[in-house]
Amino acid sequence: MKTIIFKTASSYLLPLLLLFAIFILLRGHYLPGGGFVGGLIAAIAFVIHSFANGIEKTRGIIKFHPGFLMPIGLALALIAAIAPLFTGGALMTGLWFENPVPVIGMVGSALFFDIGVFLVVVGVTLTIIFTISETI
Amino acid sequence: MSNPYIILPIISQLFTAILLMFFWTQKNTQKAISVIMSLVTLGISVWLLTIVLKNGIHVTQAGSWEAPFGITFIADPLSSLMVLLTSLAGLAVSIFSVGSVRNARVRFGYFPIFHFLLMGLNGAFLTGDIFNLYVWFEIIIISSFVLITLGGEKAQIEGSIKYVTMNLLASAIFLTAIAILYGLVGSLNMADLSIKVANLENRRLVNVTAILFFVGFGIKSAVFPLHFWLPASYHTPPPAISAIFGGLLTKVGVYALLRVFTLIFVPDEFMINLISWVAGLTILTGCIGALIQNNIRKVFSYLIVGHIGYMIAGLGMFTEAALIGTVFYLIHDIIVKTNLFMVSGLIFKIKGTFSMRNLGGLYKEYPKLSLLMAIPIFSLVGIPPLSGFWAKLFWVESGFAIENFMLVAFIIAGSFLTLFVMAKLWAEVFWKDGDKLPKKINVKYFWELKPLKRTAMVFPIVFLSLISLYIGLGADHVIQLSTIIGKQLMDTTPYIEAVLGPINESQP
Amino acid sequence: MELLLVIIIGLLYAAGIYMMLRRSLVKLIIGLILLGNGANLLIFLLGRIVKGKPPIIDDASYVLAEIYADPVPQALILTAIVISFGLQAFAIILIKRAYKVVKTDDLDEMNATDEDL
Amino acid sequence: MLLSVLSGFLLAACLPVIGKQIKGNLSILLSALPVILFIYFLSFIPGVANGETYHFTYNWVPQLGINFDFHLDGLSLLFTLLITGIGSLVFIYTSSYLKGHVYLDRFYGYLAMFMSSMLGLVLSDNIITLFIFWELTSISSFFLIGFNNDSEASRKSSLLALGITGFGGLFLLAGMILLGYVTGSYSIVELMGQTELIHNHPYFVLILFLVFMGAFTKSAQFPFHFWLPGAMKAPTPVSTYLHSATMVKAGIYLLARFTPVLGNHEYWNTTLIIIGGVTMLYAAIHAVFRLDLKGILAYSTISALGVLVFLIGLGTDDALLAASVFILVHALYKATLFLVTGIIDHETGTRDVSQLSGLNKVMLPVGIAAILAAISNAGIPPSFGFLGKDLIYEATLHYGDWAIVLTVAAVLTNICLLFAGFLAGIKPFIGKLPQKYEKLHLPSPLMYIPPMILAGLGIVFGVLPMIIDSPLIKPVAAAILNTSPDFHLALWHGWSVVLLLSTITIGGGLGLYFILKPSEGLLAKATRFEPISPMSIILRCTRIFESTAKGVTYVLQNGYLRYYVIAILTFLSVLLAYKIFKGIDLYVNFGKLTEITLYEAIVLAIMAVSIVFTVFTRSRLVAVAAMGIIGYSICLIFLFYSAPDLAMTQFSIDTLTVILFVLVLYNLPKYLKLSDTGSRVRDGMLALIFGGLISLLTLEVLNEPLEREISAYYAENAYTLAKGKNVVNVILVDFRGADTMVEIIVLSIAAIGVFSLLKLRLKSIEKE
Repeated sequence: MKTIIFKTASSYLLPLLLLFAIFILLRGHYLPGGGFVGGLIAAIAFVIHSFANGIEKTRGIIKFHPGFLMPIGLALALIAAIAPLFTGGALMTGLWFENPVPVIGMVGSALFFDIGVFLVVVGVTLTIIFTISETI
Repeated sequence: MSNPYIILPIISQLFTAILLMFFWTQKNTQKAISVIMSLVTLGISVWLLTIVLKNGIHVTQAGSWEAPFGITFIADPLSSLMVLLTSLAGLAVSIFSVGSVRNARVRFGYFPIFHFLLMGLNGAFLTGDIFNLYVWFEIIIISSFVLITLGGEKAQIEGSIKYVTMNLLASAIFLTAIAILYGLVGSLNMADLSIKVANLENRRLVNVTAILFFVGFGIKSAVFPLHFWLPASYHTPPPAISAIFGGLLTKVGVYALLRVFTLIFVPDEFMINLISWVAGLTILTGCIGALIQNNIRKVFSYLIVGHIGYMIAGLGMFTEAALIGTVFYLIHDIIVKTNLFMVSGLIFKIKGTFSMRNLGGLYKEYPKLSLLMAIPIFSLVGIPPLSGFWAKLFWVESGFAIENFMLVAFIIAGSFLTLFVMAKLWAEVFWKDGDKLPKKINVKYFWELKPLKRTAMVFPIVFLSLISLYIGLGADHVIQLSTIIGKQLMDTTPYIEAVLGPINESQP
Repeated sequence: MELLLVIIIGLLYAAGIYMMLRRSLVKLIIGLILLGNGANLLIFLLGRIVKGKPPIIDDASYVLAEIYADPVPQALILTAIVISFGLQAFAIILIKRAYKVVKTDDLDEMNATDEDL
Repeated sequence: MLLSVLSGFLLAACLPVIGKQIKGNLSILLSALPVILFIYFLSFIPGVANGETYHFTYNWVPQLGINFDFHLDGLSLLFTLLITGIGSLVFIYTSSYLKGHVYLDRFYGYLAMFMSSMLGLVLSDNIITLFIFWELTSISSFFLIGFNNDSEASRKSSLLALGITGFGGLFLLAGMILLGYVTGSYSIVELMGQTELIHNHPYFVLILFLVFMGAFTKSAQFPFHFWLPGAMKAPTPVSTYLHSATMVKAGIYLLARFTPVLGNHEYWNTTLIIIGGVTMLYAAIHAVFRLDLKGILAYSTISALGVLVFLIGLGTDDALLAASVFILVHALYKATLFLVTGIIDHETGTRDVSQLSGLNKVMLPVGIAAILAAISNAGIPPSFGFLGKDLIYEATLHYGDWAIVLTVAAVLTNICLLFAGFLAGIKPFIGKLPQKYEKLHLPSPLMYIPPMILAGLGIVFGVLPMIIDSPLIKPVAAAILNTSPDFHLALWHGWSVVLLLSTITIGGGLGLYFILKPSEGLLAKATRFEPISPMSIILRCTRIFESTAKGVTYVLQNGYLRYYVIAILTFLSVLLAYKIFKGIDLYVNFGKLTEITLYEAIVLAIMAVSIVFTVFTRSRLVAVAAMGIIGYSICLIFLFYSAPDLAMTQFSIDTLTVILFVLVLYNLPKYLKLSDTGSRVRDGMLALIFGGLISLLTLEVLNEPLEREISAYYAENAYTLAKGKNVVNVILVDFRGADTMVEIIVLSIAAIGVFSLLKLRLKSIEKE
């Protein structure tokens, strides 16, 4: 499998797929998609890369253990969720910016929450897959 | 009354867990964070129970979507009490873990998962939405899976396979029940369900759904004949983990049963009979199982089953007094069972074994510790006036009042067996001459530990023992609290009104 | 169509249960997965199925058109699927670990915790 | 008052801390507590003699009406005096008896705890509090019997004693609660006013049964008597205090206390007469055959308890008066004999009567005490025992039709008791002193003064009955009878049948004493009946129970996961089937169904085939692949029926699951054909039944109309309020965002779990 073509293709594929994943994440509020599916696609991007180039290379790109994406994502989601508490609102009450942002549409706490989901999903999937591949 | 801060017990545990994940490799920092944050959560829980008792039921609607459209979190006396008990047990076990959990386990996420588990428990108690309850249950399940297998020993794996299978089966049944419930009434909010289910005409379907819920929660709370996973698995993980499992996990099932069968499905005659028989047989299987065990943790595991039977019996009688008894017992049981599993851990540290045959001489070697450990042991038996005693008054009286002699007989038999089992355990473990018993090698014994670790193991036992003494001797306060809760379990109108606003009387 | 789905759901439950009762740990896990799939389909079906009307508000309007698929069961299933993925992933790894420790996937060889008295 | 009752607990609680300091000679200081209490209770005598009663209330659990209500009348007073009086002597005695024992402090702790419990028991007016103290006496007794905890026999006996008394205690609890339920009050004083109501209540028999079970087990009545001889494994002070003078009388106290409430009823009297009668005869005869001093005393104690139950059962004024006197008589002489036995054991190292004789020559004061006690026990004038015996005969003789039978039983019992008393109190001291004991010397006065005091009182009360007549005995009888009786104790009643009976008793007993010599052979003959004794029968039952328990637990907890699953599913299926088929009205509303298109039918067919494949294939990989196809088919169904998000998710999850499976199954061996056809068929049936039930259920739910209030709200507000157009996604991140929050946490935990499951390896020192 580890042909040169596949290797080259995958190194181009990685940024492309990541972009696509982010696109899916951002449009989720309007069309099918969202943080979860987006995260999975991003994870699959890395997985394909690792199949082509070996796990060591892929880990080299990510620089840190993918597991750390989990607490970061969780923290982000948690902050988005409890932000309203500081103003006396209920948990997860939507907080919105006044004006829509191009491409994404309305930006609010729900989006940050979805980004948190995205990060967690990437972290989880990569942790599981990498750990298994390492211990085979 | 609305109060967005009632979810703080969940948030603080979640925050702790996330924080701990950031300190993945620093084991000492993790220990410090865990203990400190457990204290903080305890403070929050005390605050929560106080305001709930003072100002009535507190509610918050997540996302500010009014019920039944969003997810409701509700702190009524029962759920705030459960949160408080979780925090108490959590603090104790957190400290105990500092002393007893091996560094290898700490390095692989013991503390974060532990706090996730506590978060799941708090969530399950505070939620007012049936699907959200399912989700919290899944948190509890997955974190308990991880904890029970953490270390990956043979016994752990074998025990956990049973544990995992049964719990996943329970989840599937629970999910099926939710599917049917949604298919019938199109709602998920428990207060809303309470009204809608009561208005359903097809009672047979309601009954069937109730059975599915009963079995789903029944597996989790380990009632006969759904309990088999518990004795197969609870004695396998490290003692600190058994302690939190033994104290809290099955009680979530009991809590769910109490909640669902008082709020949504008010038991009819068929359900009452079913619950009563299940309760009676649970008491019996648990207690006779405990009678013949040799491993002290297995003894305690079987007693968990037996004593779950008591609590379900209270539900089966379905009178206010019986429910008061159940709530009282729930308080007692969480504290004492957690404590007992920690005691077993301490015994293991001292002697290097859990086997009664190979234990002995503790009373001679550690008289003061033995007296300390006697408190939970005899509290569990319910030697009056220790904490296990009071609930029986309520049940026995209710049993006579509704002429359910069978349950009275089962409760009495269960008490007797428990008494005998614990006395035997005392005689074997504490009294028997320990000089001639085989010594284990390759174990780090209690007296070899650093003083800090030893304190960390003994202090939580003292802490919980004091609480159980208080429950027993200061029974008046606890009974007052249980009475408030028991009344609200029988009359759910305040709960429903707190969530949905005043109910229009003219509606059926 | 509902009728066929009802049968398929029954089949999924039955197959799940049957697999759970086998002696192989792998089959046990597959059984649990099938059971989970059955439960998801059940939620889907009991939320009443509607063809070709996804609950997505089209660009021009502000609310959903009259007949649309119930979004609530879909959200529930989505959550359930993801959660069961977590649990399944863990269970699958458990097979691996169990095989490493016990050297078999025969469940009958894993009774020690009930036997020692 | 509360302090006086609880002081023992306080002392016991302090002892672990200060115990080490007072272990030596200072331990006698602890006796101050019972002495002070004794004096305190003595101060009540004048008042009680005047017919006053004292009431003290301290709130504890007012919610339940359970408080420390202490009620002091004649009966309680007698018992408190016995408890503190004999308690003082036992405390003093112990300081010498167990001198230098490593665990002396613990021993005092238990004793103090016991004393408090016993005081609480006899003073409580509240029946639940009474029960609480009742159980505490059982527990302290457990610790005291097991005091020599290195010995297995001692541990077994304490378990047995706790088992029997604890068993009875729970019955008592039920009885007390039932009484409270029937009358609405937990106060004994109030219960006395409701005798009528209780007697006529349908639960009356049940109440009687429950209360009797409590009393009989505690007071060692036939057939529950056998724990008491075993309890003699305890150090002698314990036997003296608990198992002759006070605790075993708790049952008697209970019966006496409840006589005005439950008594005076045919069932009450008959049961008590029969049980008491059987016990007194049975145990008296047993006592004759014992060799061990403590064994003799244990059986004679059981017999004496039988006498008391018997007297309470007779229930006449005479009988109750006799009971009141006999409680005191028995406590005095039996405690003496036990203390003496302790001394003998302590000095000679044996308790075998056949080995002992002539000890008078080396320990005269002890001998005097013993002989006086034996005289009192025998009822030889002018001892207090004579008075007691007279009253007993008086009572039986005046009991209507059955007088003769009852009197004969009483005489026979007394003959045996007399014999036993002589054996224990006189035999060791007279005759020839064996050579090996010549070097013995008198123990510390702390040990021989207490029995001398008790024995002396036994004579003093006999000669001068007026000392205790109206101050003590009369109020007791008044309390039991609930009226004020009119009588006077006197040593000499003139020539009468009673006197004749006394003479016969004494003569018979002496005759027996001279004919029957205790020996191993005799004991052996008696033990031949052991297998049919209640003890063996009950113990055999418990063994059978235990092996059944073992069997049942083995069968239930058999270690085979699939049987557990089968149990659960069978349970569920039976319940579901019962409910579904009860009044079945299955129908399908075809009008509401959506139509089937070809491609859907194909998808479903593929799915069905894959299911079958997954189940029956012999290769793991095929099974996993087929499972994957099932997942993709579901994905298509979601797509057809307007759930694109679901389809996407299902697709990616399914792929990931399959990948995981393949990675894991990589190096696993092939499936084995592990189960036989029979179990396959059984499992298949169960699975199909369960699946079928779910299908039926689904069909029926589909017929119900569905309310869509909630989805309608979402449809309306998803964009206007939550600013999103994909309603499912809006639900996920906003309406029901909390679910999603939890969901990602589940994933994270699972990932951590996978990580640690695969990476964590414990070193051997870390395995626990």
